[in-house]
Amino acid sequence: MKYLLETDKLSAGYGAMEVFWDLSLTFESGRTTTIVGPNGAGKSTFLKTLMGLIDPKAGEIRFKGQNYVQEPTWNRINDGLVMIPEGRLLFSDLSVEENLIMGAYPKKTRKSMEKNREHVFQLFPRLKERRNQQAGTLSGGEAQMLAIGRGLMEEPEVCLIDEPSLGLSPVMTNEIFSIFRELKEEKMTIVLVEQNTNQALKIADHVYLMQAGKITLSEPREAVDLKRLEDLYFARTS
Amino acid sequence: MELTAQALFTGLLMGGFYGLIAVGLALVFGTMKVINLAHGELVLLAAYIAYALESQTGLNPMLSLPIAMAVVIVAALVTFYLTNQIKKDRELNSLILTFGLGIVLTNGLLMVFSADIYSTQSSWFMEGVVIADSLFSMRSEMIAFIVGIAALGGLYWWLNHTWHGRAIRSVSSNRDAAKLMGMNPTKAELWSWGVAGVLAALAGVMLYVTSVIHPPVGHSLTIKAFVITVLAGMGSIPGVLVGAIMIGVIEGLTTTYFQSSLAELASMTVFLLVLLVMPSGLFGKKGAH
Amino acid sequence: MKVLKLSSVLACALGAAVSFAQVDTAHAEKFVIGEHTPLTGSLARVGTGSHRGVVTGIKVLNDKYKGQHTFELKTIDDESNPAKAVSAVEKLASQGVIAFSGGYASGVIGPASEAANKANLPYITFGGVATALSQRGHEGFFRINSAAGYGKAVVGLVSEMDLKSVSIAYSNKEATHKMAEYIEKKLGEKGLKVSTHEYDAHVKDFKSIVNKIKLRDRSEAIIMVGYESEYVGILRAANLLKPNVKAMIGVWSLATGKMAKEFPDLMKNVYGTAMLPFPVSFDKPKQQTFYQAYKANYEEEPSYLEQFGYVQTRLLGEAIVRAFDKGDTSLKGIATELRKTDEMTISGRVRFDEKGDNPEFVQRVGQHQGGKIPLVWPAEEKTGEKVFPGTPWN
Amino acid sequence: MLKVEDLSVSFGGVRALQNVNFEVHKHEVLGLVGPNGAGKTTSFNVLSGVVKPVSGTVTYDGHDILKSSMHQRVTYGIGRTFQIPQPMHELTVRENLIVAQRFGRPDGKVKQDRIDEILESVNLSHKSESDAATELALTERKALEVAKALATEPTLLMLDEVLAGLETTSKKLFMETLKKIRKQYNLSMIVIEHDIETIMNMCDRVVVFNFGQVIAEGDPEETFRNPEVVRSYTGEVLA
Amino acid sequence: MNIKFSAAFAIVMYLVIPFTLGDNNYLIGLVASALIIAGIAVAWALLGNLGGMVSFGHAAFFGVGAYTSAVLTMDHGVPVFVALVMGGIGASISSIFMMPALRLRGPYFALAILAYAEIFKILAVEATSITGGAGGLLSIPTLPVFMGIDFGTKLGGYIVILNIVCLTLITYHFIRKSTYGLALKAMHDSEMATRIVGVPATYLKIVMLLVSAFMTGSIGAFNAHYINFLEPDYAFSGSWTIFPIVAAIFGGYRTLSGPVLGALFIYLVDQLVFKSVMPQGHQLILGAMLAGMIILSPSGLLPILTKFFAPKKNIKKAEGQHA
Repeated sequence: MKYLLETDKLSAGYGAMEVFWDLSLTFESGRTTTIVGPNGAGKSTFLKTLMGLIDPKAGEIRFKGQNYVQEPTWNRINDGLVMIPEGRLLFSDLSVEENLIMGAYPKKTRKSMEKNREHVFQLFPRLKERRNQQAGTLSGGEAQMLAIGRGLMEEPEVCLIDEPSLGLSPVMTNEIFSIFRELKEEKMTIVLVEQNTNQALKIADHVYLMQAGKITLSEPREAVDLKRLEDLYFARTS
Repeated sequence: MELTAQALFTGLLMGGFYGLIAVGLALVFGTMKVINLAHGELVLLAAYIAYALESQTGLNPMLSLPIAMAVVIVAALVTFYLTNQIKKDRELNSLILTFGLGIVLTNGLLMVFSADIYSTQSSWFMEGVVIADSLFSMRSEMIAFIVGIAALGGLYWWLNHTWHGRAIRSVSSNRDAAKLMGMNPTKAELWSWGVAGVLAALAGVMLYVTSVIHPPVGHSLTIKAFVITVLAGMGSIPGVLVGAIMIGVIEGLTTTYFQSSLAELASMTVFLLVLLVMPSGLFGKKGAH
Repeated sequence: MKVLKLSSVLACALGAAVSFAQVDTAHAEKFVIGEHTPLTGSLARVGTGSHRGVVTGIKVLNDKYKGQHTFELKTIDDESNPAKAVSAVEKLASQGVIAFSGGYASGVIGPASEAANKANLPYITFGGVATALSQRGHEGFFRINSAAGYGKAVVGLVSEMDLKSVSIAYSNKEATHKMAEYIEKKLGEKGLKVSTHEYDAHVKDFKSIVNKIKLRDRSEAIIMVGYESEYVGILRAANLLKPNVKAMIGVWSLATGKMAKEFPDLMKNVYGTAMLPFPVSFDKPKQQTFYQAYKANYEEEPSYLEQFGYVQTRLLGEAIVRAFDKGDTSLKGIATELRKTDEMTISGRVRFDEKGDNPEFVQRVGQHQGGKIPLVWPAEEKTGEKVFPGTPWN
Repeated sequence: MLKVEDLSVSFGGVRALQNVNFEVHKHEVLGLVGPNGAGKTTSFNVLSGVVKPVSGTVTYDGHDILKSSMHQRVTYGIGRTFQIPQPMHELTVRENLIVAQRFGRPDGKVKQDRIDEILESVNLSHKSESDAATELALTERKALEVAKALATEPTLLMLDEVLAGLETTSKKLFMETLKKIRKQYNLSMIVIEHDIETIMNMCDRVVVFNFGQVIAEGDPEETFRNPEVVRSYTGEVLA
Repeated sequence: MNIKFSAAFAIVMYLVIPFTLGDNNYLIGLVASALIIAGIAVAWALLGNLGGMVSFGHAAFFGVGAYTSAVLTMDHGVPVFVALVMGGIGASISSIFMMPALRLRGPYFALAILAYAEIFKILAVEATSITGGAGGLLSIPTLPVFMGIDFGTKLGGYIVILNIVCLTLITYHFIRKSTYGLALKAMHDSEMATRIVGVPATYLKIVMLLVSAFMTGSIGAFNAHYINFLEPDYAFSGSWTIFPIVAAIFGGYRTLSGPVLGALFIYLVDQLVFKSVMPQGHQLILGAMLAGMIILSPSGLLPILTKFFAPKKNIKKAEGQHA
């Protein structure tokens, strides 16, 4: 078992609409892999398919060597595969604190709930200030923090992170990425989907570029030629 | 003055009881967006179980609760199972499905218990409780009110402080997000139906000790419960209490100042006004769309 | 092709319908009596009671004419729905019934007896009190009771009590509404102050109504015009609020053995119309016949519903036999014989005028007294003295 | 011919658009670009009447369209497509266009030859009797989406990611179709597209959105070299 | 519903039934009652299918139509056949009060209409001077003799209601075939898609509500003159809503013929078979059938029948024809 998580010719989409085709990606244990690319490329859909929120049309998902295609989402969570969705997937009519508590729903994490919650409040003092506020009333940045905090409450083994910088100011983006860096140092396996190529590359071990449902570049961070990546990204032929 | 005071008091007591009747419907409505049109019949089923046990064994109706609960939970879970079988257009089709199940239950009760009217034999429940020399109620009405408030409070606590309860709220708030927290939404829905069964059983036994039962009662209970649920707004438990008391008080005041036969008109009009002007109800967050 | 198949399915369904409805029409010395009555729906309770009386009537007829004639009853549930009652009458007519006994609520009886008239079959009932019913000139329409009979009893009782004011609480149904109007008018004419309170069948709480009577009307008696579940509600509320009244009076469905048994404490001193005291001292042979036959089938004590159902059926049956002996069992033949009826039944004297109404009908009033219901009005029928003033709470 | 001035939109206190200004000239193809949630689709929704703005004005051909209902705007000549194709369920492809003609044109007349012509130009002639909701492949659904809008005989066509989700070959073909249509019917267009290659290929001019505001405007080639634009896409400047 | 089917249906209803059952008042009366249900079911399905609005309160239109017609004939001497139309118009007018409910969707709309029906019923009880209150109206004029035919007989009534149902069906058919019908059909599952090509969705819904109310109202009016009796509990009875819904769901409310066949089937089977098997509580079977139908075949009986009768490879096509 070389890779903790891998996909084999995975395809998925919504209804008749195909979003990505034949994706075979691999994610190594303890490493941070980032998937960059313009929006609409299918990155988020790919993560949702990994979590079982979207049924794949074809292909396989293997986690710890087992085929996961049939596994319901909640089992994946209990096995340590966790996704931090972008801020819109909060429990909007629950309070901030309740959202965090719900992160500790998986049985094995319930014992350490208090500790984890304090940890999250330490990371994001803003959330502590707003602990009794309804999640639906948070600003974009705060919602993003809450989503991350809630994900951390789940004590992930593998953490899929979807567009964490979306709607965040540069300062806030920096803050959040410094948290990811800490997680990376703790040897968490991270799959990061980002439009913010620059930040993403800074913490990546491996980089995929995804465009229009296809992987157009797959290289270790050290090998990535930024100029070429940018050209590919902006479709500059020269 | 005395009339008004009594009308308000009666309305308040009725409200607590109505809340108990409505809250099961509201819970399921909140979790699954399914309006269980057989809810009133489930309540009535519990009432008939209390009657059957009392008339056969002389059991105090209060003690028949465990059996009533067991039966009603099973009935509620069967309804849930059937509702879950609907693949297309569940919001509307479940309405028709549960409506059909309501007809089955009403007629089943009619066949088993005939059209006769029943109420508890124990006069203990009927004895008067007088507050401040001027506010009158039957002991059973007090009990029903207290049980109603306690059940609503208990449910509120349960939804906020237990994992199962929180799971129900999470699933109703955002199904996908709930899955991402490791919840099985179907299981949460199962719990909400089960708890709705418990609440219906409580309401049914209270119905039996406070009032008179016969088969057509179920349908009117459902309508009342639905009216209150809409007034409350999508599955809000405090809203159910406020809405229920509002309906109770409106009925009491209409009866006192106009006549009883207009009480239904008043509560229906208020219901429509709320539905049209504030579609998300008094305590709702999302629109009715 | 499919279309033709579909229509053939439809045709088959209709064919089945036809064959279903065709039943033998032979009735040499076997008389088939038809009955439509509400066995389901909101009037199921009264419908069932009436039905049991009719069944008992058939049983007694069969015993009486053993070896000569047999009577058979065909019953259809009309679900308190006029259209279904009409269907029922028509179906029974096509099955060869010779006459109809039954029905409940004027709105159902109206169209149903109309259908019977069209089918040239006589129709006898006690279930509808609307005066319009007997104004239609149907030769075969008979009614053994009348609203006036009940009204007279209540008015008579109240007059005897020498009260200044009464309050009427009534259900907003057809029969109750009409009855309340009648009583209000008659008592008003006698100079009493009458207040009325209309309520809806869905009402769960009667405290507000009773409280109005207690605090605002300050009436000396409460007259209730409704059905059993509502009486229970009003009496419970009154028991609680203890208005300062001298009597609680109900119209029908109240002075019954069933109520005495189910709600003993609640019924204390409450008045209600009743043909017979309870427990019935069925001392006269006529009464014994009914009581024995009834008890053979049903375990509980019969109420006025069962009595009326029985009486109308027995009178009808006897008229049929007389008509048969004269060789004319047509509508005319049976109607002629029914018009000759004049006898003292267990529900009082029955005699029909040209419209088919029973002018002799007067109800009596009973009062719940310690699990028993002696008759307390009119004076000549009394089996006990009334407790007055008297209410469940004092 | 379309002028958007000072347009602001908010959803439950969150500003989705803030003082947005832009114009579309006759026969021009304008590209709306920017990262997710920048406000592009919201702009479409305001223009077509799906969303009510908090403030601002939009004029089209002299009509103050914010005052008009959704269906009135269609008769003024504004047609649009949705990102996720919204065929009319239970109707065939042809019936979809019939409804669009009947209700989308001011005189309400249905011209069958015009419908045939549109079907032809979006390559749907062979599918005209197919059920629109269930019997079309994605490319065909996208084509129908455009055809429906065309059948209302618009002067301004707003395309919301009509090329998204298509494979490279079909994407190229479809782009050509769009160009052809534009000439054939003499249309102005507003195009939302994420694929920058497509934008460069199709648009005369682009408007770049970020955080609900317009941050740049101009020639596509130049605009995508604008550092601020690049930053909005990729975070800080690369390298 | 294609030509052959319509023709077969018309022949059965206009010729076969009157000539075989004509002198059996019971059966012809049953079929007439079934047709009353069928007519409401068609009106209900029109609103549900074309308007995309499932109503739980058609009894309101039925009752208003019945009272309008009864009062006009009894108190103002309006001829009965004219009053049938007026009944429809009365119901349409009453539906104007319901227009605010058009903003609601799905179950909210369904139950708001139910509330309206309750309110109308209470008003009918309270407006004693017009409606006779809870006591109701007896001796409502019967259907008259017209062109030498006595419509007051069972068979006459049958012919009248049959014509009303046929008119209803034809109206439905033409609305459905028109471009309005196309737009309405599409609005059901894709309202945004239709609005964006210029369909004035709200206006169309209003029109459908008015038409459906008119149909139901005139059927209510017919029933008043057919039964010659009205009281609020009866005229606004929930069963005027329940039976048509059951019938329409059973037959398949998205089709033209479904509600009619469903009503004939349900009503006749209920009255002829279930009732004889289970004299008390036979509605239990109806309830169970309704529940079963929603789970097993939400689009109605017709798909099941066609699947059963049609050769297997034609299933899809056959469904298409009736869809």
